[in-house]
Amino acid sequence: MNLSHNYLYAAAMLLFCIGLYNVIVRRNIVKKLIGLNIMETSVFFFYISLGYTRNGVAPVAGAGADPTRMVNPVPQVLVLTGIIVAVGVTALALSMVILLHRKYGTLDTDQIMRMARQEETQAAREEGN
Amino acid sequence: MKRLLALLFVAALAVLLLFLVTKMPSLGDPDNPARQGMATQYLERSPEDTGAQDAVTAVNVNYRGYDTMGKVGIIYCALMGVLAVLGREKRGRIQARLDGARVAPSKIVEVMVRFVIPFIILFSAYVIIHAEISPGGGFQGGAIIGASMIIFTTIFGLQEASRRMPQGLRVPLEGSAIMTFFVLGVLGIAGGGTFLTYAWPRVSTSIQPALANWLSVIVEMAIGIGVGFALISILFAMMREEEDLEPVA
Amino acid sequence: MEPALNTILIVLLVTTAILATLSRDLLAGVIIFSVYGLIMSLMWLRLQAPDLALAEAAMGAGVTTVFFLVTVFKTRGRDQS
Amino acid sequence: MAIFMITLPLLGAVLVSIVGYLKPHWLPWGALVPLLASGVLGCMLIGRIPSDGYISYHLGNWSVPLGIELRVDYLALFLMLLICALGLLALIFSRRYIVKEVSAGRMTAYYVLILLLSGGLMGFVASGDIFNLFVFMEIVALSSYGLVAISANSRAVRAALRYLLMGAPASIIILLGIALLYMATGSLNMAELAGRIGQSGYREILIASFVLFVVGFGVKAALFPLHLWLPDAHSIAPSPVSALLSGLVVEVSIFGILRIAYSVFTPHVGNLTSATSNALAVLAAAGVIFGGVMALLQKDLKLMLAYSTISHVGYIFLGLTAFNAEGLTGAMYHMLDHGLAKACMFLCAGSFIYIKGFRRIEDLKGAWRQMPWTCFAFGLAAFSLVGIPPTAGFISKWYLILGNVKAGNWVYVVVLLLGSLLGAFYCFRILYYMFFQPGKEGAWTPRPADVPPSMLIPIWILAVATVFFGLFSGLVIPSLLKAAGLLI
Repeated sequence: MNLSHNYLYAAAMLLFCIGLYNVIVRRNIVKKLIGLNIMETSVFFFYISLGYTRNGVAPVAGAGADPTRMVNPVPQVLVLTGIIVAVGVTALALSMVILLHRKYGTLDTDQIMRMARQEETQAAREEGN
Repeated sequence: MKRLLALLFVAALAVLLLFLVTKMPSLGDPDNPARQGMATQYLERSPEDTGAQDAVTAVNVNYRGYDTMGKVGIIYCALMGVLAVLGREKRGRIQARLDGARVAPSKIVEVMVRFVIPFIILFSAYVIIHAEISPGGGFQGGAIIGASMIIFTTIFGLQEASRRMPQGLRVPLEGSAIMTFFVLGVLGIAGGGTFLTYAWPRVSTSIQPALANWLSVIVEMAIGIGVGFALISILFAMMREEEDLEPVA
Repeated sequence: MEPALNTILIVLLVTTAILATLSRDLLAGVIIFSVYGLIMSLMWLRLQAPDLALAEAAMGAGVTTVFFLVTVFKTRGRDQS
Repeated sequence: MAIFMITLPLLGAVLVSIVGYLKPHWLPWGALVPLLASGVLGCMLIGRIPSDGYISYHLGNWSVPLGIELRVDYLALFLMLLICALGLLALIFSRRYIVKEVSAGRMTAYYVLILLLSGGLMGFVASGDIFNLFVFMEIVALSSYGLVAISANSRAVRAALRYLLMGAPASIIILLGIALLYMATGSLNMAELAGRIGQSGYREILIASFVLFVVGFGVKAALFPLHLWLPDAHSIAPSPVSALLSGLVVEVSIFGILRIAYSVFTPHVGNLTSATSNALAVLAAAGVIFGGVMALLQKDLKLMLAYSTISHVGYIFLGLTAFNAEGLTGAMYHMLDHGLAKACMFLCAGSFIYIKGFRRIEDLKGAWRQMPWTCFAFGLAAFSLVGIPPTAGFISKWYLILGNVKAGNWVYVVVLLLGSLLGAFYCFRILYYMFFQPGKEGAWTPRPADVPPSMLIPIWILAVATVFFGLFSGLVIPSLLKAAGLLI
């Protein structure tokens, strides 16, 4: 069957779903971000397995490697971009996490929302006076 | 409840995606549409066109160099975003320590780190410059440069590290990659091509390919420096203790 | 390419991906995540993508983990005090 | 030349960061230069594009499947000029305003991010390569996350984190869509893709990829059920940033869908896209009504404007899903109109914050006594947003309705009219408060004491532009119609 033959694709999709579940469900922001990174790497994994050719060799010429046997270099280039994006987004998000923790002293999204709501009602009351 | 809903949603998505997998072209087949077309052209032409043995580097720096400029822009954007959130430090040394993670470095560790760091930097230089022939490239090398400085910072502290790499040094180097790309792009136009053609104006066509090769090595080095220093600056901003940078209103 | 080894790697990947967010301790989660990144880079090496294996080992598993660790340490110190 | 329009702001961003280190008080002026330069270049490009086609620019002199192609047609150039103009006006407005919301240590980052945002937007619009589209989309996304968080108070960072936690998965979804597209066709260039999609045998994969694109860009463009991040992010960001986010980023994300739907998955491919486009139209209509109702319920001025953006995103989508030249023209013209009007209104909201420091709608009662110029500009922009005849909003809504009538979608015509009615309610409520209600005792000085000219001028340029493009729509509409006709 095709599914067992395309098992690398299937694995990538499975990891994608695990990552997405973590992003949706986890309340801790750092865990959400770990889930986000898992999602990202799973898509990269998908790209790379899509570039693979059976009995392929790395796309490095020299030493008489045969171009027809090399794996596809294009997905690899695209994934490099993806890795950069992943690092950038993670760094930005973590800096926000650090700042939020300074203000609220917690990493839990529910708690942060609760404290934020309290803050807002208080502000509204002050404005009303 | 929310968990259950999410689980159901994700499970449904997984079933859909797995169904999609059964419809995909089979894994590793050389006749896949993705393997045809530009991929084969890249593999066959890249050594003559660009002089780079590594097709990934060739595509990355040469054929799709504009994308790479975008990538450098992304890292720069991330750096600026971090600085927008946490604020750039005041000039001079940064006072900071890692909360709760203070390890008193022993003499052995210090000596070892001093000993190892030059080799790490040497390795990153190898990864960058040798990218044409072997796996590697500016981004990987830049990350390794960043990693060496991260080791230095964790052992000797942020104050010492920021003395070695003051802000005045980091600010221009973070953007060096974009500037190099721009300069080379203009050079390409002057040399008779379009933006990001690796060419030099008014040289004979016989040495143009070798020149292109050298220019792409320069690009890789600029990427390495730019990415490395951007990562270091991000790390400094994240490790730094808070300053009162509250806005006025 | 022997599918057996790949299968083992995939099982490891899925396990680490699930474990990374299960543990209460964030530090453990981050370390498991970095192990996940390293296994991923091994997998890519087996799929003949050495450039990316290097990039993932340096960027994904290295630099990202350091950022995570800095965050975890910075936020942990405050919780206790 | 188009390439310099894109790269000059990127280079400028780097140079401005150095300027910010050496001479911080030159920042507001230095940041203007790159955008001004690319605006001039854009104006020079106007005559050079053949009226029935596009300029194609091959980067690095590589022919199409190998290298990246820039593809600037009239639709793209139109948006690029809008980006330059709005970016410039927001920067001019920022010079006095931004010290209120951003601390000195973040000033460099602010200007650099605005430049990166404009450069990224222009690169996004001009790109003819689907992966290049993704790269520039990420530049836009990262800089907008940073800009939302720039005031660094807890509300702003919360909004930005929420934006990021929805935007980043959306980017990943788009990346997956690109992977599927590449898997099925083996190409990344848009023109080549359009040819290959028709021949590809992997139908399911293509459909899945189109759905992924729509979901991903739908999050970025705040399509109705995916809009959750927008109200917070757009209302809490500093006002010039809100103007750019609402007036440009959302529009350009819709342009992304337009590119994918029309240039890659051309309508000729048959019913590949018709099912998804029907679903899209339903969501868009829901968004029009939902955004309008929510805007009516808000007490906070900027929050109301943000919800109104959701409603207008729905309008633009309804133009796209009509699948004819009129609808597409209406959508593009509505991008212009909404960009100008919404930017103007956000800048006006910024002026109120600058003078009084509040943002509640009720407090605006009797505001025109003290701030007549701001209030009149706000009124003009509100007219355009509602679609009162001499303004650009009327023209764009006219074409939107025309397109939907031609397509026979009478339900959506009703929705469009209903949305305008809601728009009239929430806009005129504010105007009524401003002009006809007495203010609280001592809330406003009896004599005009408006914001400084460096803030008034951008506001008025935008307000006059909405009227100008309403009166002289003949300048733009024919070339838009032609370009749209080529895509259909």
